[in-house]
Amino acid sequence: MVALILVGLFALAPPTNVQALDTPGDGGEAITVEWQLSPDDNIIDGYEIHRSEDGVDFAMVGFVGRSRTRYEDNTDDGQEYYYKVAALADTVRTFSESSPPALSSPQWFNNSALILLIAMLIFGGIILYYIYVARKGKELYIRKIAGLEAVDDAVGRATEMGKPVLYVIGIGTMSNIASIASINILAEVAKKAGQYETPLIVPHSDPIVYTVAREVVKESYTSIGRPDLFDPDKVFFVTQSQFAYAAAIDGIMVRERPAANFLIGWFRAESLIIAETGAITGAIQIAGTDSVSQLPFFVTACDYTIIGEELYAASAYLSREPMLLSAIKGEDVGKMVIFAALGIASLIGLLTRFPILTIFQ
Amino acid sequence: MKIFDYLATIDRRIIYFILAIVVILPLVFPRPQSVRVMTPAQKLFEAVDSIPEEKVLLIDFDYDPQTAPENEPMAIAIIRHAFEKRIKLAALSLYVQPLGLAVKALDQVREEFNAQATTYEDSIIYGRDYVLLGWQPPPIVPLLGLGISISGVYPTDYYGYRTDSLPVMQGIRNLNNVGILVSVSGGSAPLWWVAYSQVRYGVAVGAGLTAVSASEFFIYYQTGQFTGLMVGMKGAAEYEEMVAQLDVPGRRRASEALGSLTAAHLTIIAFIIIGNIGYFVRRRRK
Amino acid sequence: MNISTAFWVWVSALLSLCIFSFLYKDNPFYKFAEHLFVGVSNGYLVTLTWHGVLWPAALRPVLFEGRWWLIIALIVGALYLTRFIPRISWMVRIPIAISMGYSSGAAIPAVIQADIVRQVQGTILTPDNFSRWNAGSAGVIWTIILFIGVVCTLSYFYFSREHKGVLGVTSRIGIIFIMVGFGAAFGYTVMARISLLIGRLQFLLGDWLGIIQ
Amino acid sequence: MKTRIPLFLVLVFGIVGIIPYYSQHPIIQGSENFIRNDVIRIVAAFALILGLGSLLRVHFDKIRRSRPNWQYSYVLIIGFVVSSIIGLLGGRVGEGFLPTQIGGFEFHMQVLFENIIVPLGSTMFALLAFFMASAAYRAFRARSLDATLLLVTAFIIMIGLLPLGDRISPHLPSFVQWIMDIPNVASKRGIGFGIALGSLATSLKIILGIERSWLGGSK
Repeated sequence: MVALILVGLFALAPPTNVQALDTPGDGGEAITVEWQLSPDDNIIDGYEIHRSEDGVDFAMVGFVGRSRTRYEDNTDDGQEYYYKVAALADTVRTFSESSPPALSSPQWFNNSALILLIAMLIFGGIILYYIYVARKGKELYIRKIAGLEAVDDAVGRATEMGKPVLYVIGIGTMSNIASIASINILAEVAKKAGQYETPLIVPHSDPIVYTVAREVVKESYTSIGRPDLFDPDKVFFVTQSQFAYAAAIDGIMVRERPAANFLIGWFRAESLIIAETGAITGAIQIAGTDSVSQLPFFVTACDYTIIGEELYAASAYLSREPMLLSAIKGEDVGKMVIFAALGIASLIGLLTRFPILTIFQ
Repeated sequence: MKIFDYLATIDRRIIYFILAIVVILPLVFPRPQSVRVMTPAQKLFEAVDSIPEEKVLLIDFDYDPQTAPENEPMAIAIIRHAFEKRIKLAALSLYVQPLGLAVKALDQVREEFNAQATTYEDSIIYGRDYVLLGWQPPPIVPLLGLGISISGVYPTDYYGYRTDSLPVMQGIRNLNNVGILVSVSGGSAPLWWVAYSQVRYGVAVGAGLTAVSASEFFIYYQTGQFTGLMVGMKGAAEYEEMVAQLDVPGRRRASEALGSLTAAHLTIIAFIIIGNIGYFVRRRRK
Repeated sequence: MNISTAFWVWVSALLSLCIFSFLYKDNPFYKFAEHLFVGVSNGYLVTLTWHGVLWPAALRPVLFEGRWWLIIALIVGALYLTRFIPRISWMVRIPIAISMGYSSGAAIPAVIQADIVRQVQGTILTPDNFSRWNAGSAGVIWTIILFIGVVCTLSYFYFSREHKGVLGVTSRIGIIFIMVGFGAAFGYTVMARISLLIGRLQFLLGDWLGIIQ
Repeated sequence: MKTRIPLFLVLVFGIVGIIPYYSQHPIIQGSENFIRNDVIRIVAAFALILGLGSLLRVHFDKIRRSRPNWQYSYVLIIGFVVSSIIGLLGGRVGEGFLPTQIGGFEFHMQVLFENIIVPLGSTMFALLAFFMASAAYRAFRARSLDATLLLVTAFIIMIGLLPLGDRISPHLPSFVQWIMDIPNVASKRGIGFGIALGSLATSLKIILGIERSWLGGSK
């Protein structure tokens, strides 16, 4: 009520400097109306936006609340519009001057996507640079993953106990990065097992992964001069059914009593059955996967777990393959960029009044 | 300590039997369980509740039979909420098996309301109150197509009607006319709605998640990319609680399960503790 | 206890028991149920693909709605079938290239914006993020802990330097955050698995045997 | 020719996928929309049937060579053929011309879905609760500091999620929410950055023709 009495005595001051311009960087059909707050902003209800096609008769097209200075109006391209903004208090309104005519049109670049473009160029550039560098054969350093020491110890222990080693690649196909990484680690384990003449059992659930793994194991044995060690019955295809595969591996664990189990690759819920039986038979278990939902169970059921990206790093470390090395290095530098962005943006966000978050909108 | 040697070699099937009993008893002898509504589910409820008259609620059914026990109570709770408040509802799915479950859930709730309805106005009519748009693979087609034109992606709905001809779709052109898009999912579809549809068209996204992948989704809730979340059967029970306050009929399956959930959780914790005691006793003896 | 008399309820219940029999051991009932599941699921896929996609969105527009240019897309799609013809099986790469190229392209800006830019935005130390928790001054501490957790977890997955010195300390802190995160996932997964069992028993005890109302 | 055309196509359609994020111009949005709705959709529809072809071939092969469990392949094939006929000719909800109802007894596709696919699928995952319980008892050990920290957090969450947790102390559910909102988000976001950079690298390499494994065996 108080506002009304005040308003009754003096006329409301209208908003000033009303501007209308084509909304930048959009697909057209939109005009942004901007104005300066009316001096009576704190006692009014809000602002009404009125539009006219000939500058004479206006009709209301929108309303915004108090202390707002912007409104986006849907328009037809190719039609000129005039705008007036009225300060509104209950039923009393005072109009501003009319804005100059404005015309909406589409633009080719959406400038609110500028940050996205810069980020794409930075990260894309880093990844491509390291592919180029790796292809030229430049030496790229990667630290040794702690998990790989655990692999050597496990094979050593199985040899002492004269028991076989079991290597489970999981239920992934060749399109799972984890399966491909696991095959590189299998090659290393096969070499180690060959040196100690310890039997290596490798059951499979994907026919294509099976054919690739067979060649890899055979090639590992030949590379240490022991092609005779390759036993086709030890590297075999079991079944494509998720739970039947897990049940079959349990059977092998109970019968053959391997002293070291490697569960490395792509797993889903069947990982529980395999890891459990392995724990009961008392074998050393090394797990490794990038399926985040299975990692908690491997951590509690196995002796050592290679977590997510460590699996890719281990595979790159062992195979020294340029594409894998370039991926790890490129992603490492990408992480440096993220560290830097977090640090700099936080400094700006803390020390200055600049609304840093709008940059990342 | 022979007791721990015996305990260590218990046959696996005994453990299965114990778990079955522990879960069945609270179902046969239910005790009412109250559930406290947490903020993620509260925000989702408020977002759906405040959908304006001219906008539509879009539900993406992305759960298959494997996670139906967790996700279906969520979907049913939201559908009841929408029908009770007369919010216009459009449903779709990115995969084929969830579509069958969409038909099942929508039919069930429609029958629940029509059983109580007396006049044409307060009953639920397909085409007037809701539409099942159906399934158009591959997922990238609806994920990026709905922002431009819904009928472009779904020229006809699941039952073969012309989408644009349905009363519920009048004035609904694309995602700008969608109040909120809720993805009830057993997988990663909610992430795609955020990464594809929200990044390009800015639609508000909520999710009903299986508890397995829930921990990875909270990063999108903290930034506000997800407006609200229902997580696992407990999240469903929370939403059922809020919908019940609108005195909507129908069984609350998630809330009925809370007794068994409590018993099972305590049993699993007991199993882990006993197992570990045995483990440490045997390790010290070695 | 009024046992259901509906034929289909009995079919559902018996098929559920076939799967549960795997708990005793792998047996013919489980194998039968598993193979039936794969068979009927693919029958459902064929049905939905024809009624939902091939007819309304591909064949009918060309044959009856005169949108003849869709024939080009139909021909390109048909190239998938050349996989079974050895001499021209390389042509299957054309439809694969189109689908894979488009989905890879559409993924790049989506992943950058949703999984990198917005995640950085949610972690920055700034008053707007402090107030996001609407926990008053405690919000400052939560945001700092979050910031430290993200940086330390990220440092654990840094492979270009040994985990020694500062990097050794940050990765130690990182693994603590990772383990708490796994604990949270573990707890929620237990709830998920149990819920799935409860859901099945609600059907068997309720709809089938009528023990629970 | 066999590789240059596919690599050219993967680059062109990759760019078609990227551009609409950076320009809202109606010409760009409209043409990309046409390519997605009319080209990508129809091309991909054929891929759905492809997987089926290899599945049936595996099981016909199993029967012909009478490999172990070949009898069950008959169950699979018969189940597939019968359900396809009912579905294709009988319609999705029985609207087709093949009658899918005898008296009160209905057997159209939606009925088969709700009474064969749903029970089998959901029971398959209900088994996991039993495997979880057994593994909890026999395998989940606090064998290291990391595993101990994991199990303690899991216990807090498991109790805090229950109505029981709320009765123990009203702060417990909010503490669970705190764990999910702060430490969990911190670790999953840290892990997420690595995964995001990895998938970005993979998509980029596919479009630029550096990653070629999808070209398949035959060069």
